[in-house]
Amino acid sequence: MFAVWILLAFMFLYIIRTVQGPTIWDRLLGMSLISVKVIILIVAYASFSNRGYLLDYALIYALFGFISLIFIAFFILDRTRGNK
Amino acid sequence: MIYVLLVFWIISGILAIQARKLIRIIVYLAIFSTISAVCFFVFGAPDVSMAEVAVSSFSTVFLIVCFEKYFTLVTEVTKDPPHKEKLSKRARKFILPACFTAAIALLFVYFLPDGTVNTYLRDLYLYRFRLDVGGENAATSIYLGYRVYDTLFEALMLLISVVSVAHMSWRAETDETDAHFAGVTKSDTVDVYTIRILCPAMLIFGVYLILNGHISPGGGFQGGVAIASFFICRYLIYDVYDVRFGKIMIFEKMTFATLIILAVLFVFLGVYIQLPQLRIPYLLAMNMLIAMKVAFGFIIIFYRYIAFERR
Amino acid sequence: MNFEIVELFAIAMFFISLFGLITSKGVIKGIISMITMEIAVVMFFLSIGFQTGILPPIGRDVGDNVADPLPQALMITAIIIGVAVTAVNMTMLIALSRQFKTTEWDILKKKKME
Amino acid sequence: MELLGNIVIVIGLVFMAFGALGLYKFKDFYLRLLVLAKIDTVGAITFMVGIIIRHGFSFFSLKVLLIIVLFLILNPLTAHIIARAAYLSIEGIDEESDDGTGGR
Amino acid sequence: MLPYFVIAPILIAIFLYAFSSNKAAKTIAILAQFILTAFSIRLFFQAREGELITNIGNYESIMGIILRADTISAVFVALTAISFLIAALYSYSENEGKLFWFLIFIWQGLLIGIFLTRDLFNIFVLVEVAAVVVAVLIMYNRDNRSMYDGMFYLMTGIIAMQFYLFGLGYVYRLTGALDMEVAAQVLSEIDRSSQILPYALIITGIGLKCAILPLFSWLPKAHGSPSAPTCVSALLSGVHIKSGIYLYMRVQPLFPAIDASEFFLVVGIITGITGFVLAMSQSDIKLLLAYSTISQVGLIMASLSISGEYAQVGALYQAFNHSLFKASLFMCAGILSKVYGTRNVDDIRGVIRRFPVIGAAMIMAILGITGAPLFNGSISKYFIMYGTTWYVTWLLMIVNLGTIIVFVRFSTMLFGRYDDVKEDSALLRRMQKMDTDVHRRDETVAPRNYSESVPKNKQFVIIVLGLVCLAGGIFGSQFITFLWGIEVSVETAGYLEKVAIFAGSVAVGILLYRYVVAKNVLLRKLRGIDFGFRGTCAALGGFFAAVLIVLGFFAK
Repeated sequence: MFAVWILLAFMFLYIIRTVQGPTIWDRLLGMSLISVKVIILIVAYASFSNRGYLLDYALIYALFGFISLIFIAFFILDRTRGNK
Repeated sequence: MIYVLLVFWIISGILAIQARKLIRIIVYLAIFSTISAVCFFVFGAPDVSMAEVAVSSFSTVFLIVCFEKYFTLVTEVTKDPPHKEKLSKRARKFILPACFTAAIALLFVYFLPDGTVNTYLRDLYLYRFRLDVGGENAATSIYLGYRVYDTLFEALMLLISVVSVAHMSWRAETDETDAHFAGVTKSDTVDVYTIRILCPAMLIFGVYLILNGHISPGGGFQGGVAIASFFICRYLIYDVYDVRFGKIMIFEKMTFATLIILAVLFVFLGVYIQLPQLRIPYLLAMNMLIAMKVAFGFIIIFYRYIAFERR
Repeated sequence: MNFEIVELFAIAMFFISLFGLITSKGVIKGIISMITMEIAVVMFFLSIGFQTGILPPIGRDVGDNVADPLPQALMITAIIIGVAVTAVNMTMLIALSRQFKTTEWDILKKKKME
Repeated sequence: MELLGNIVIVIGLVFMAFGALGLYKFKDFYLRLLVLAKIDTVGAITFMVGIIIRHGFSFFSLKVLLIIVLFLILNPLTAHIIARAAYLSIEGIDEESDDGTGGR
Repeated sequence: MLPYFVIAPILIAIFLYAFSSNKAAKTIAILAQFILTAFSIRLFFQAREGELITNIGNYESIMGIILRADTISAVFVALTAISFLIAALYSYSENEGKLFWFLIFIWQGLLIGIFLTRDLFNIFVLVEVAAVVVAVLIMYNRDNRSMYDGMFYLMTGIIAMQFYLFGLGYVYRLTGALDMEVAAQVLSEIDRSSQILPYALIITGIGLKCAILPLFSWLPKAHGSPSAPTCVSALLSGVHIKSGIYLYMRVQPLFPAIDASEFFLVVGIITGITGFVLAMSQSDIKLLLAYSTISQVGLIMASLSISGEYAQVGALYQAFNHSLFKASLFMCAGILSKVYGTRNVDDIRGVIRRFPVIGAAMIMAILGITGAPLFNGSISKYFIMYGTTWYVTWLLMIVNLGTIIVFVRFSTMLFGRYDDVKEDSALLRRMQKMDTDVHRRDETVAPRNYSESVPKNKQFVIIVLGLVCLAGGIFGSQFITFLWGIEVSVETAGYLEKVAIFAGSVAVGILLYRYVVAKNVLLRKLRGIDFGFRGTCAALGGFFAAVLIVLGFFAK
């Protein structure tokens, strides 16, 4: 259970980075880090409560978080190119 | 632990609402949805949490595609006034609404009703759901069994939204493939290769979610979104444009009609009482139909957005 | 007074969203606030009957501390409705910005009569 | 077994702590990206290996292993895409591009 | 049996969309409407003999969703079916695509669902879906103004339903039930202080759907949107707004400890007064009718809160009548605006001379809405005012006077001469405005001899509606007994008194219109009053707070 608190503390640090991050890429970085932490949190939770099916959730989270992230990245890339 | 998460949740919500730049809005909103999904998870609702994750990923995609169009369209924007304003003006703009909402919130809290929870229906459901509907997931058996009437309208909502998106958006009659939106070059970069590997994994995972919907978290909606995301990835890689809207839309309607007829036959007419051995197949079939419907719906919406305003 | 602390967070988020709606300059902020409002309501529903270490209503050996399955089933519906509405709203947003070249409420109000 | 697992988990947490430290210490964006690409991946994988050790050989561990594999693919890929996008974008990484605040 | 009333229209809609061509859709639609109407009238006769209850799936207790049809909901279902049949007949001559019919059928199914269901969450789902359907129908022609209107309608509606959902959560937590009757039983054992908040939340959501005072901004936009198909406007004012009133009626008994009738009496009367004042200031026919709907809704809300003997029945009958004459008036307005090429009340003259049939129908509808003797409005207003205190009577008479003034303005269209010179100039102006004109989609320039070629089906429909207004007046009390099974009778003396009052108020109304209203600059300025989106959101919060304060601190 101790690990969970530390993970939460990390999440807080990442949120600060996301908010103050000087560039948009820092924000994206923070977002992906948060999603990684969330997945680890869920794995830890599933481990503590000893329920295997909760891991499906971690899987789906990894996939969907990835999709939205790459979409944002492509989008910004495209926009900054288009403005040239 | 939950309280810390909830504080994060509120913080990210405030960030999402106050953010000025559109990309920041998207990022903050994604974080907001993520954290709320974790909160739902801790509340013991993995189904809702999964739906929220799926929805958040898709609304991120929608928002991005829409904002991209929005940039090119909006020309008239009132500039934000300079920062040094008179206090009275700022008060009118910000402090007054803030006080107003705060006052309402205080009134709300003052009148908070008794917190004791009446667990009558909960106990009834937990006691009966295996007998009546079958399956191991109580939420799914309510969703597809007891309250299937609601579920029909929810599927109808998606159908209507697809119809209205198709009606409200317009596109050129002949649209050829163009690689404008997806900034991916068609060269064999690492990311394209890897996504190509991941795509089938997504499909398999979606099918797994659908087939296991009645015994583990997940189900038709979540699996359908996973399958739809497979098509989005396909778009990202190949930039293909070969979606036949007319056929898919009619096919989607037919799926919905089948959904209704199945629900009517099985639940409304009470077949489930006489044929208990059909309960699990029914749940599976419903999950599959919902997944098909959702996947078609999201594919249409996505491609409509991409095609929207293309001339 | 007898209430749950979790509930207060949901109420706070609900009213923050309402604040966002009242101060929204244009359509986009309205849509964003609507999304957050929906999630706040979902959060409230799921907090009904919350206890620490609550388990999802799945499987056989669940014991006593089980989450209420009905709000979950309801909230899946509400979330899907939310995303459908968001999709419609986004379409309208683009249509508006195409026809009016702006999406600010004040300008829209003036322009719509033309 | 449980103790060993706990030790591995703590090692993973330490990795992640270094990552969080690096996120603030590094002044360059690409260095910060290192946190996501390497340190965090290693941290997460170590953490999950710890959980596998705690649980022993079971179906649960298999699923965690699947997640590890997914992580091994996804995390560097995300980092790669972000880095590539940041590098290719015209404004570069120094200043935030003007997204237009239009009519929120 | 009850769920099939909801599911059948939806299946028909899908069938139309998937298989039929645009042309065949019309015919199939009208056939299907006839069948649906027949079945819903049969349902009405069954419900008269006793309440029908369907427990979907026959699950134990309240685990499933329960539908019920008592006389009130059966009447509303029949009304919905008949209105949709009329609307379908009306738009037979217009070439709307099959998408239009698809949406219309789904809308009908959803409305019937709202009237039949007993489950609180089911109401939420149905209302949300209906909001999207209506928004799409408003924007059907996709021009500038209707885009804004539809967006406004959709967003405010959805936000209001979030309030409703929040209140629903509290109801569920307190009672452990979503079924209305069971929840009401459980709530009657819970002390009042816990019920105030859920009540306020739910009534805020429903209040926006009813368009009571601070929350009415969406209504003129939605109902008066110029380019929305006419039959959509007619159905919105005719049936859709009744779903809000119906929900209001159903929510009151849910909280037995709370008596908010005085609050809603005041709110309803203020709504009525504001509605007619704003309606007087409009010059657009559709907007005038839309604001008049607000006024009528205020009247109905107020009369639902009156503790008079027959006030409830009167309110129900008024709601029933309102859908008849308002649908008729909207259809007339649609025809006239198309024929004359303008929607300005001051530009349209001489309707009776040019189109006697339409003129006659309009006169009957106007007499109905103003409560003239022998017409249906008079009967319902008679029962509303039966046995109330004097000040309520006076306030209601003021509302009625306002309605009369509004429709004196409206009926100026009937008389006068519409000479060709004016027509030419109007046509010319229209042609100049072609780029921004709202009718650009469905017509180019109205042919000059359109006057002789108003489609037969439209004439038939509005004249039938007008005659029903007359019949509803002549056989008023029998009609009420037939519909709701309540024995009522009209006393001749009281009725004659009402007739005298009506004559007096007509005189006063005409005089007031001549000398005060007609050229009033102040009223012109009122025309632009509009809360806007932010204002509506703030009004939602304010209304919610007001309900809380009134119920929590003042009422006992």
